[in-house]
Amino acid sequence: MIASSDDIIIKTIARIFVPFIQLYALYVIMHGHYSPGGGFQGGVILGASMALLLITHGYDEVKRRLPEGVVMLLGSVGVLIYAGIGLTCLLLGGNYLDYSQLSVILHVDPAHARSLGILGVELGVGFTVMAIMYSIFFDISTGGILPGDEKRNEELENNG
Amino acid sequence: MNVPFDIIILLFVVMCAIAAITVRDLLSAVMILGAYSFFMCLMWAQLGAVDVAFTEASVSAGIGTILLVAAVLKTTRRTKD
Amino acid sequence: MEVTLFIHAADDAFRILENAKVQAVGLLDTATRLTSETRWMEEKKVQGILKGAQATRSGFQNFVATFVMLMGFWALLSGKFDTFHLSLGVICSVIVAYLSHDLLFANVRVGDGRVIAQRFIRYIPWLLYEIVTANFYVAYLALSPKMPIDPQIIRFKTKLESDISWVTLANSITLTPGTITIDIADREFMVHALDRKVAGDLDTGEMEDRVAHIFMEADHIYIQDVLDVSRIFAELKRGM
Amino acid sequence: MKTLGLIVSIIAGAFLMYGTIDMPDWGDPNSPASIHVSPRYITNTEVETATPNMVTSVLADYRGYDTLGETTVIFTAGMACILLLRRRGGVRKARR
Amino acid sequence: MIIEQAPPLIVIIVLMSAVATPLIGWLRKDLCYPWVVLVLLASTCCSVLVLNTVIHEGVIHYYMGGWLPPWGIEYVIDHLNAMMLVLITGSSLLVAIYSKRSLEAELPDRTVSFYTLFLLQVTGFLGIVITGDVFNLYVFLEIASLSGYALIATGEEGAPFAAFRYLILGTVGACFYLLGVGYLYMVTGSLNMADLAELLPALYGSKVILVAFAFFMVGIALKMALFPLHMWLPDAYTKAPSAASALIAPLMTKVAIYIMLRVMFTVFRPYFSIDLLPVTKIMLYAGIIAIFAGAVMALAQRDFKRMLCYVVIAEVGYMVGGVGVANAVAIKGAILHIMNDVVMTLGLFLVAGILAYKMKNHEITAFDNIFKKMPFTMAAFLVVALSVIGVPPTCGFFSKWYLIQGSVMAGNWTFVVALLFSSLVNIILFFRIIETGYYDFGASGSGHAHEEGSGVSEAPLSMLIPTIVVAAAIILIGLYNQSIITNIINFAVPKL
Amino acid sequence: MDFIIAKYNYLIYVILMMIGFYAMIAKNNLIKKIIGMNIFQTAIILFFVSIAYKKGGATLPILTHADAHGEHAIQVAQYLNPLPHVLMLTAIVVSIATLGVALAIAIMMYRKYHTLEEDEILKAIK
Repeated sequence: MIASSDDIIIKTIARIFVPFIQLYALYVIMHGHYSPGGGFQGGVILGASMALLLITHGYDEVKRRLPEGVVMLLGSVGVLIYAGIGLTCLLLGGNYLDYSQLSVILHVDPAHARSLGILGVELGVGFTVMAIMYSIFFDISTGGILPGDEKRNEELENNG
Repeated sequence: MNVPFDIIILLFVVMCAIAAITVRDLLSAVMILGAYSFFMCLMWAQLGAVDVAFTEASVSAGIGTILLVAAVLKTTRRTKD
Repeated sequence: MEVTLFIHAADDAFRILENAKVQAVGLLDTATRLTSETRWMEEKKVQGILKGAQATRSGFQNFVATFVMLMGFWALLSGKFDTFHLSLGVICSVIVAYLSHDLLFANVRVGDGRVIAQRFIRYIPWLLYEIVTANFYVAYLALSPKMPIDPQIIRFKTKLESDISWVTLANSITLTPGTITIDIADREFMVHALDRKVAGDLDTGEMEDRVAHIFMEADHIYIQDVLDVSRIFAELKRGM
Repeated sequence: MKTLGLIVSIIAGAFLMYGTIDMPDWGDPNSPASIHVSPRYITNTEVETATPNMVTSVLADYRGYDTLGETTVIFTAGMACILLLRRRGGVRKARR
Repeated sequence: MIIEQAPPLIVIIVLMSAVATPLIGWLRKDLCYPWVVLVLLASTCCSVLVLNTVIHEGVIHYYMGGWLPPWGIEYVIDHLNAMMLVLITGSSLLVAIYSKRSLEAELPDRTVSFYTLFLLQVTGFLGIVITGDVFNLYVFLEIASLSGYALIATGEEGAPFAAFRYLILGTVGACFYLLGVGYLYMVTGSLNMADLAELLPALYGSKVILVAFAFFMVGIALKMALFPLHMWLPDAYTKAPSAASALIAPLMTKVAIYIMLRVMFTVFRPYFSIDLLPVTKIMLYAGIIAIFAGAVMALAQRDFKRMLCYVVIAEVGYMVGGVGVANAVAIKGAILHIMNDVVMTLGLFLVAGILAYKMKNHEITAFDNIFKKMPFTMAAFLVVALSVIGVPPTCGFFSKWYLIQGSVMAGNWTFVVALLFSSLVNIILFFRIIETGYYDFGASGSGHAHEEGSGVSEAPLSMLIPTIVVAAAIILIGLYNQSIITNIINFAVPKL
Repeated sequence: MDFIIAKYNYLIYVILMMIGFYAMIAKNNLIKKIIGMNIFQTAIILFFVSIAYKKGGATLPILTHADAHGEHAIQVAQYLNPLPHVLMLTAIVVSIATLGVALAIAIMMYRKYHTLEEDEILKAIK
């Protein structure tokens, strides 16, 4: 599963489509205010694009763009962005997640502060969902054993 | 809303659900589940829940099916029921 | 009398000849000038192609090209052109371009993007025409009472060079009713065809030539021809 | 197990069917669900949050805390997969 | 400001640090443990602060995002919540302190992700308890359940299967709960508990409400392992790693009972749950059956941890039956028993974890001569056992006393018999262990086990201290039970 | 009959729920159980989405004009009820998270026992 695919057609099509899929995912995240979509859907699409790359081009190609550590970092940072925005509101004197308090630092009226707060929150959701979706797919498709650890893999297969 | 179209989708959904749990090959069952999710997502788009339909299309019909396929390929296609 | 008449006639003839010569030389001059311009352009192009054949784009060029393309896609999707959304688009495009700038233009050479795009657009109507005719033929096969189909698998080695042209050819074959590309392995196409005629159409290699033309893989022959013609003209002029 | 499953699911289904008798008609614009809480979301989303898509404004603002929980659910699932399946650290430790 | 903002901080501190734990583990693996302890300490301080505020100033309302209740999500912290918050943060702090050594023995390579899920589990419990919104409760219920499945699946041989079975049944439970929420939303249009309580009385005749209530109850019963639906519990808790079972076993079932109390007495009025439907009758008999079944099955077990699991099932029967008796005294007893049971079960599983850590085995027959080898652990165990049996100075006695008093007042002699029977069985259960542990059977019994256990000495300090703190807490709660009842429990009992 | 026509969505959801529930309890194969779980959760989502529906020309829950007052004031009946949609987004997320954890546990078991059948695993444990 983790070895790159041999099929030249799938490989090339994936190569051409992945950047557009990624941009579309980001578009979905950013335009959740006006059209269907939002952080969650965009994050899933972004994670799916990385999964597509993993299937077609193999682990090394993906690792070059998105090392494991960065995946985990993004996953954590996404939730921290969300909770952190809430905490900022709390520190600015409002209740938790009361984005209208952000108007003090953003210099806009409360309604627009809420809108921007929603955008920030969606970004956080997008990061987390993207990282975690990719990570879950990676774990399930490889059984959690990285390509460098094939020896261990064999041991597991043999010993059960 | 168009009632007959609705009923057709609902029937497809039920058929897919029954097929998904009765087919004796896990890979086919998983694929049928993907089709089920897709019909469900059409149904919701029909009901006006575009956000939910979009999410379902990307999550259950997309990532969910991929995860199930990956798991089936990682384990086995054989099943007794 | 006759002599003077003859001389006059000869004079006239010479003058006409002279005029003709002047005109011919003028014509040749123009032709040469035009050719030399073309030649300059063609030489430029040849140089570009020859250089491009050796050097693919640098990472940064790829990045910029990807960015421009993605930005266009963003504008198409978004439809909002206020500063806020445009800056969001720029940021997103930069991120995506950074992440995958080596994907989109992996094997494309310098300087031929525009030509490829033009030729690709010109290729589409032809492909559509082929699809429609093949459609009718397959419909005839399917509807005729005896069903005279003769399924067969044909293999052929392709002369195409890059993966993108393989994929274009494979997908064009698959799009055309009656034929399906099963596999590409080691430059060998494996195609399933519905009957002998369809397979024969494929064997003429027209589609392959056209695909090769799109991706400028037959261009070296064509350029050679142009260069030859301009050389002949130049020699002609020197001879005058 | 098969008969038990059949019996239990039929009981649950019959009970749910019984519940549908008293439900408001399907798609009634004046059913309680559409007149109690949601009207505020529809009328005030533009004024209060400057976001025309109500689903987004409710998701991320009015009920933003739910969405924080939702993101945490996803995070939990990812960490669970890592805890259960990933084995890299173990290899290093085992070799030492 | 810190007092006003303490309610969300209880949850948010734990949540944010749970998410940050992988980052810290990335920097340095051994920083995780002090980090987790520190975080839970902070959260415990906040929850004690909140409890104090609630006792002195009454119910706290906190509006998430500044939106007023029916539209936004509201935290409502009354006496019951505040008590549960302190119990959850306190016991998870103790388990966190305790977890270091047992984790090193059981899962040496996976501490970072284990601690992340540990904190997420605590987040889930806290979020369930603190919220005043039925759907928000579902979200946090899922956080708690998912992390619970993962923590359980890391255990010994057979743990993944137990976790899978738990996952299937737990998902059924959560889905039933969600269906109940859907039915209530359909006829009222609201998700806020207080608002629902306002709107529902007009609809008490409706079949939709009846179905919703039934699905709530069945879903929650699945989560709390009420007797016929307990199949997942024994395997799951036996096979989980000891730190995980010490966290989940005391809290999961009690949090489910908390949800049941909320649904029965806050979302629905006591009038509906007690007078209109025969729910409490069913609950009373379910509780009695659970007590009998749990006690009998506990007797049949040879494995110490597994026996404790059946004791937990019997204890669930106490509380459900106590609510089922449906008078103020019995419900007071049930709520007090939630508190006592958290502490007692925590103590039992901590001891079980220490024994597993030292003996690598939890068969009862292996515990020969253990009193001599581990005097402090077994002293703590003795206190906990006495409390489970219900001997006066310990806290277990008082809740049982209220339960018996309540059922005598209601004339429910079967429940009294069940309680007494359970106490009797508990005496047999625990004295069997104490007997095995006190005398040296090694010479005549299995010499092999004796050889193995001979190197056993007292548990390490990081495991011993939490256990002794729990034992002390049992006695303290027993001594101060009157002030706890007057200050907290009396306000937590719904007005019937 | 009127009853069925007025509420056929609800009836279909009950049928789907029964199918999923049956698969979760009665099926022997772990992946089949997971599939049943997915169907069950989807059925509940269908139920919630059906609650949100309003007959009589209600459109998507996205504002097309922004006037709060005057003749173009926002009519509540014009837009679908957004709240159940929001809840169901969360429920979908929960379902995918549960799916991931369930698959991870199933793969763990396959690694140990080389089978996905419940009875065979039980035999192997004992």
